[in-house]
Amino acid sequence: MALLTSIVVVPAAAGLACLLPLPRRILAALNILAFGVALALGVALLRRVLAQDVVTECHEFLYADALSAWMVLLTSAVSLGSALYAGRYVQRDLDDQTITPGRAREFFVLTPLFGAAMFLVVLANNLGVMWAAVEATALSSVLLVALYNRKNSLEAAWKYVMLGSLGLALALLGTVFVYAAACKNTSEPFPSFNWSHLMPLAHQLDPHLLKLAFVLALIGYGTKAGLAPMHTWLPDAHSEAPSPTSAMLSGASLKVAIYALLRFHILTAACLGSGFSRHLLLGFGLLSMLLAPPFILVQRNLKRMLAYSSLEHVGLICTGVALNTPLTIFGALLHMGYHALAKPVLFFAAGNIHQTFHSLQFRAIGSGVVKMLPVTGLLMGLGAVAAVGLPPFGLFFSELTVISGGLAAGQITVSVLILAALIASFCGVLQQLARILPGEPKTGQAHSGRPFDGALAMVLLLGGLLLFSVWLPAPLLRGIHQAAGIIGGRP
Amino acid sequence: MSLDLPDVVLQTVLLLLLAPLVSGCVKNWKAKLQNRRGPPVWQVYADLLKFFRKDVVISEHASWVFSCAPYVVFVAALLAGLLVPMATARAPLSLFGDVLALVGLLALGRFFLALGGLDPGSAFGGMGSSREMTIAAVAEPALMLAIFTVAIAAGSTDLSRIVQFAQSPDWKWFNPTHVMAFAALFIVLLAETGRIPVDNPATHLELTMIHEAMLLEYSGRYLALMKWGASIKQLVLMTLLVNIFFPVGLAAAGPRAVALGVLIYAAKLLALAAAVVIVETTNAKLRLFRVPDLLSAAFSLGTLALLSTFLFQ
Amino acid sequence: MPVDAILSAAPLKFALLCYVAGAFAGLVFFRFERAATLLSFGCAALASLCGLAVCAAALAGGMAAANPSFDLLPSLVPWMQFTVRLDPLGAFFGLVVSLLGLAISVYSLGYARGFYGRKNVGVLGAFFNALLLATTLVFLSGNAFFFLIAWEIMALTAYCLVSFEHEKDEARNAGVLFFVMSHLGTGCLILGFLLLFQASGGYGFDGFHALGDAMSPGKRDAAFLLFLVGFGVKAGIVPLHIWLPSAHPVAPSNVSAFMSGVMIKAGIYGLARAFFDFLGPPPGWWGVTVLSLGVISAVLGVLYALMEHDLKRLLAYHSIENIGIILMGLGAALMFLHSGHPVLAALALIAGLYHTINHAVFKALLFLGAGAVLHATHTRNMEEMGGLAKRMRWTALFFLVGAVAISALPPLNGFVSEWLTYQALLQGFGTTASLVRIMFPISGAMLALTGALAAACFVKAFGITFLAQPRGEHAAQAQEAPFTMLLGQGILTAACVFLGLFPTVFLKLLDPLTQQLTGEKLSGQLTAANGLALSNGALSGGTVSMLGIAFAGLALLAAPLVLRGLFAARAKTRLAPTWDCGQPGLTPRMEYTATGFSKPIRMIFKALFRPRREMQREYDFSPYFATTLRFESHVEEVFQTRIYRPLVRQVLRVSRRLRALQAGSIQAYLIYIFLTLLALLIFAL
Amino acid sequence: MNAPSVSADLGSQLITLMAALMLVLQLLLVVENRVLTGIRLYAIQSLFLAGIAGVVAFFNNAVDVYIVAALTVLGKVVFLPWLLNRQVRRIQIVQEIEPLFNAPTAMLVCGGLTLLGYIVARPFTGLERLGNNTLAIAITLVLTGFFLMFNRRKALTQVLALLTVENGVMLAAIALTTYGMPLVVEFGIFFDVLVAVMILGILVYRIRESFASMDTSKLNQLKG
Repeated sequence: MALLTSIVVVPAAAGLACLLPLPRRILAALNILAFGVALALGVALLRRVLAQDVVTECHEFLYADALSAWMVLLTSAVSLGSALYAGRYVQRDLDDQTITPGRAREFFVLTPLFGAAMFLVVLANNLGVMWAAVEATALSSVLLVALYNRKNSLEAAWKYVMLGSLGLALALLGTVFVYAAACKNTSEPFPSFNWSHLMPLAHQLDPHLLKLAFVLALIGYGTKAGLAPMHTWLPDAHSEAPSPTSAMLSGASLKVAIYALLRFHILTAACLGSGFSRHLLLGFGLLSMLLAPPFILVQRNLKRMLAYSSLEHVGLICTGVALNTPLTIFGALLHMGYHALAKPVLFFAAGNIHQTFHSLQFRAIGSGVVKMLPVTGLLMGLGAVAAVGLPPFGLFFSELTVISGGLAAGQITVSVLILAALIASFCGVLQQLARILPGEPKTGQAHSGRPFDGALAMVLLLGGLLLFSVWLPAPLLRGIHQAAGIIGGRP
Repeated sequence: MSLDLPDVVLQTVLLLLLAPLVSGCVKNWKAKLQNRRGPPVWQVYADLLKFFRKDVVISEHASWVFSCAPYVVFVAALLAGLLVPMATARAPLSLFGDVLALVGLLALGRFFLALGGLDPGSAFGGMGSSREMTIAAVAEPALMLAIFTVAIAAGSTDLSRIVQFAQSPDWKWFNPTHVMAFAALFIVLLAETGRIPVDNPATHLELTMIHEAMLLEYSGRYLALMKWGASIKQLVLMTLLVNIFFPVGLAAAGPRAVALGVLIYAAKLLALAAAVVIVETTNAKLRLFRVPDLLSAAFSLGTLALLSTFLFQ
Repeated sequence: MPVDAILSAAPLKFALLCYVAGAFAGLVFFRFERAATLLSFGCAALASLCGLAVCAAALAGGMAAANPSFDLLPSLVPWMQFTVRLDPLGAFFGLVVSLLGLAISVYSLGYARGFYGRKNVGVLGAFFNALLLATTLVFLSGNAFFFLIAWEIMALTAYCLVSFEHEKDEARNAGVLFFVMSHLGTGCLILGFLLLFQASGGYGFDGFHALGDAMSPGKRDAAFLLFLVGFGVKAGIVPLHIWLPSAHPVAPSNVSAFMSGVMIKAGIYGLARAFFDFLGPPPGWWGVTVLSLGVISAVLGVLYALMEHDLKRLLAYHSIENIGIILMGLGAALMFLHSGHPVLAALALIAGLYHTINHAVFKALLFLGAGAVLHATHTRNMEEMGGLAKRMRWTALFFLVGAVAISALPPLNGFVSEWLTYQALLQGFGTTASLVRIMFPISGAMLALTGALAAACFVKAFGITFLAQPRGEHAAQAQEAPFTMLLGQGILTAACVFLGLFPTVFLKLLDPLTQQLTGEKLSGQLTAANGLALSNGALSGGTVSMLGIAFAGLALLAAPLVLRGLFAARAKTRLAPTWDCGQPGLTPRMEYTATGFSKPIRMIFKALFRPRREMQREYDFSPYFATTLRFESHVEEVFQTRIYRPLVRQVLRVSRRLRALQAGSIQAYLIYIFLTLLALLIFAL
Repeated sequence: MNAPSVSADLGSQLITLMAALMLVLQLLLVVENRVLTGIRLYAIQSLFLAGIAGVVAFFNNAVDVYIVAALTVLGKVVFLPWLLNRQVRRIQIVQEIEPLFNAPTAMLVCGGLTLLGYIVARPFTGLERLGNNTLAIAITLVLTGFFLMFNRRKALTQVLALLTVENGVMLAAIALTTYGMPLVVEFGIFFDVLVAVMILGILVYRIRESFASMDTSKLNQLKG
């Protein structure tokens, strides 16, 4: 069975099927179905990868190792959550006449395509194809960001696509450099540009070219991953996109870009030793972590705050990888997963709040969200508890793993900085959410009357997070360890 | 160590009887020094008896605390008295408490005295309680420091042991440590017993009284207990002072020795009372907010005393 | 006696399960208020009872007893284990938690009724159980990871409970402040534990024992400071205390009682655990630091308490004071360990820990009393209270017992532990020849100051609240609290009396603890006169017997009674108005106020308080005949106004400056990337 | 090496010439204020790129590269300029407004960037493969394209700048490797660029509708 192919094809097909004149419920169901299948296939892929180490398909066009499998799993989980949430969300926007039916269809078409592009990124064997797929994720999501067609969303989309495309142009240059390095070692006219062929040759590649390639890829994919200072599009796009899209952007797309970056990191490390790329990653990761808290602290917009929190987490993941000990890489990968489950919940809750209060400004929302929207408020509270890294949720654990790994590696300063940044962003998020969640609602605001909108998706994600926080199934744990081994260069 | 019941009874009686006498003497001598005739020395006994016989008028706003307070004040003072060696070198209840317990018991009495002052809801009572507690608070560290100085020298907080140590040849009379500690304790004594320059026991002027303000609503036997308790407390503190710093003539055992001891003790006590009288007549009452200055001087003396144990050992 | 049965893991697991069950019961039955109250607090009471038995048995069994140790959950990854372990130190604090848990749960059965129809009682019960569970696990966890998890959950649930009445801004802000401070502390703890982890290679507490020897001095000192700050925040050491007086009062009173009684003790637990168990023989300055901090906390805590007229805030500040007193014990113990006097160290440690349980008991008692008052008068402002002694007799009595105990007056428990502290300090003078020894008596004098100020404060607290005429309408119509609330207070009152009168019995339980931490067993030396009296452990030291004093006091009561019988047999008692200076109509407005009561102290310490007063007078023809008079008086909280507020302002200012980076211009964003690109290209050359 | 060395030399010269012309066009673009002229300049630049690809294909007999050249002509010389032209007519913009840096400064900056391009490319130039010496120009194109992007404020000019960056990357691909990228990658890139420009066009249109302006400096509502 063509496992990898179906992971990419199923959502793509679902997206194209949504172009057909079907009722909206069917469209939503198709979305859910597509990502549900993808998730199931992801689980199957994990098993396969654990058994065979590497799975390839279509003449090695598609390639999956443990790292890819892990990415597939979390991308599909986030997407499934988004799809579950999206049905009611879009319906309500239609009821409020915030969007037109045509735009609703656009949403249901583009979302699975966006997902398919992400799957292609993590499954592509050819680095050039991977680049093209990353570009495809940007292009498929930009119209989603602009879905509301308001001034702000257009502005956000414009910045997203301009900065993203520019970044990706640089990443392409980086990709070209890698290819050039590959060409240098052989006299074949078209040497293979496949990951599976490049890796064994890595140590023979021209270090100078790879250095340049990594720098360019770092800026390029780093822009897409939202590393500071290339992150500037991130709060705009995350805050203006429809909430399901925000969730996918933050929960999956950022990590997919990191994945692309990681592939370059692995290659560079295999060629040059880990020092060069590691230090760069460390610098950018720390900068992202340290830059986020001040913005959270004085933020005025709920979803922008969540976006900055994502910046913080992306920084942590990069730092974890950059610390380059098995423990920190494991922690970083785990953190990717936990964050992928936690952040969408917050975006979904923010979506409900947006639809009820018609604003995301803290001041406009006012206090007392828990009283007006008890379910949403409660779940948001729990999600926030998870996202700021408090137990019993796993982010506490993964953050601690990264920090302790850093300390064990003798990087005391780095560990202290990570901790300081995390605490600062905790303070920010707490202070901001304490302004809106508890308290007495402003008078004159109508009750939504739809307390359970989107609750299923949120409960599923949070439940999953809680479950995996206290219990990691052995295969999953092994998968993550294997993936960490791939990144750390110890197969 | 064991309890000696006769000792306990003896000292209780001594405390009960001697306390009004000391108060009476102070009053009488003070009047004499001011060229007045003054009440007779026995007047205090007569007052107490009279109060006991009188009917009690209780404020209608007061609660049970008001009626309990006099008993607590009285018993606490009496109990504190039993922890101090008076005529003999051994306090009858020294097993039950050391000097810290003594301070604690006095504080307990003060606590209830202040509550009793607050209970009727009169502004005077509140004012008195407030000032009493304030002054006690600033007096307390000086008191403790002075006590620590002697306790450290004796290696114990047990009063009997402290006194016995003072009788031993190791004791140096004019050791600067002791002089300064004595001075500190003397100031504290003035504050704690409501003497000029801290409080004027003779006044009933609203704005200056402290101790009397708290007793304003008390009458009859309650007033008697309060006053008696106050004079016992005064006696206890004076005893503490004379026996720690002038441990001469403390009896060892035997009725004759005890009788002699009582006499010497009374003489020392009266000497100290005379000193108090002299201070009272030669000084004016301080403004309330100048009192802390006086007490901080006592605290400094206590600190110096401690430092000098360090310097002159 | 099946001590072994109690000491097996089963009862402990049962207790923990009960908490979980209580939490779930509260959530499941949240629509049925009575059922939720009964089930959740009932479960909590049962669990606490069970925990009490287990911890007491473990302490009585001593070091030798096979204390239970088990993994609560299977571990996620090898280095994180959920080890529950009942060692003497943990058991002692477990005892505190369980004792208070029992009393407070019983109390809550009645107290929760005040929320019916207004707030969700089920949620309150659930969080309460969760808090109890987390706190218990903090004391019983045997692994740093697990400890931190329990620690954070404790903070989280406490935050939810502080913000329970989140309709009030005050509660929300206090909650945030609490959580932020707590989290800062946790950050320090994480680093501290990681330093230990680095040295030992594992996270188990067993591996941390006396680890200090294996660490470099720099790291050891760093760990000391990190733990001091981390645990100090939770304990409320000045100047890390600012969250405490705002968080404790706004929580429901049963929660305040628990927070003040137990939760801040988690900080003490941590300090004791870190300093005596983990970090090994201390350098001299550790003890000096801790002792000084203790003195500062004690004095400043009580001074600020005196300025309060919010009953619960007043109590909260007293918690800071008492934490200071406990720290004096711990600090002295550290100094003794440094100078090589383990026996004295044990004495000082006992003093600190005894004060820990004492403070837990009487502070919880006072908070419960305050809760009952709040329940009856719907205000925390003492200026609107008064006259409650007549209307709430039992509550008044219990509160009075608590007040006497906290003021360290004989014959109750507060005096006993302060006596032990004094003794430790006094004996410390001889342990060293350096000038450092002057610290001991000075600390003692400061302790005396603290005690006297505390007494003043509680004269005010009790006097203004319970005595004289009611100052407000609610106070005039106050009713006695329901039975369960009284029972809860009664349990703690009994504990106060027991701990006061029978310290020698209780001290035996501390033996395994001092043996664990200092290697000395002391209770034998601390008893004299067949266990009737408490001795300071030295051959010639002083003794004190609360039992003796109590009995002697009762016996001496005969004297006034006899006198009364002799002379006053025929005297009558009659009621009359209070003396009103001949101007009829004494009203409550003429009574002394709480603010007035503490004014002399405000003036004496005005350098600290910086009091401000504003008076506005409106008059028609002469200023001496004012028609209205407005008077305001403020006291400055130095730490808040001088340290924390400027700090926060600075942080926010910097953050706002940074916002300019994200100014919305795509050109600027492109330039950021461009410059980064140039920099990296040059870097990669 | 399939081709004889004399013709290879010729090819190399041709490629260098065309690359240099691309750079000249780029510099013209930097100082050009009229959008329509800009589009034309881009078309010519792309034509040179296609020419370079054609030369490489010719001298190496590589069919794949011919396809790349053809695609470039179709897409970048014909289709994209047409698309952009249509956009310009639809939203009626003629002139770019004042750039961030004025022309002399811009030229100075571009000179600096060219220098940087040469420095970065130096370790890789002078290799035996055809067109390798154009790498410096490719990098310069990328950098100046980038500079152009933030120097201008009209959305369409920014798109144009992005496209020149893209040209630079493609030139680098040819410069660094014998035959450019594998065909599948080329296709991927080609279609991505096409779709990107179309989407950008949609956005530009919508922005024009909402903001009544194409000035991106007015897109600054999202702050902080």
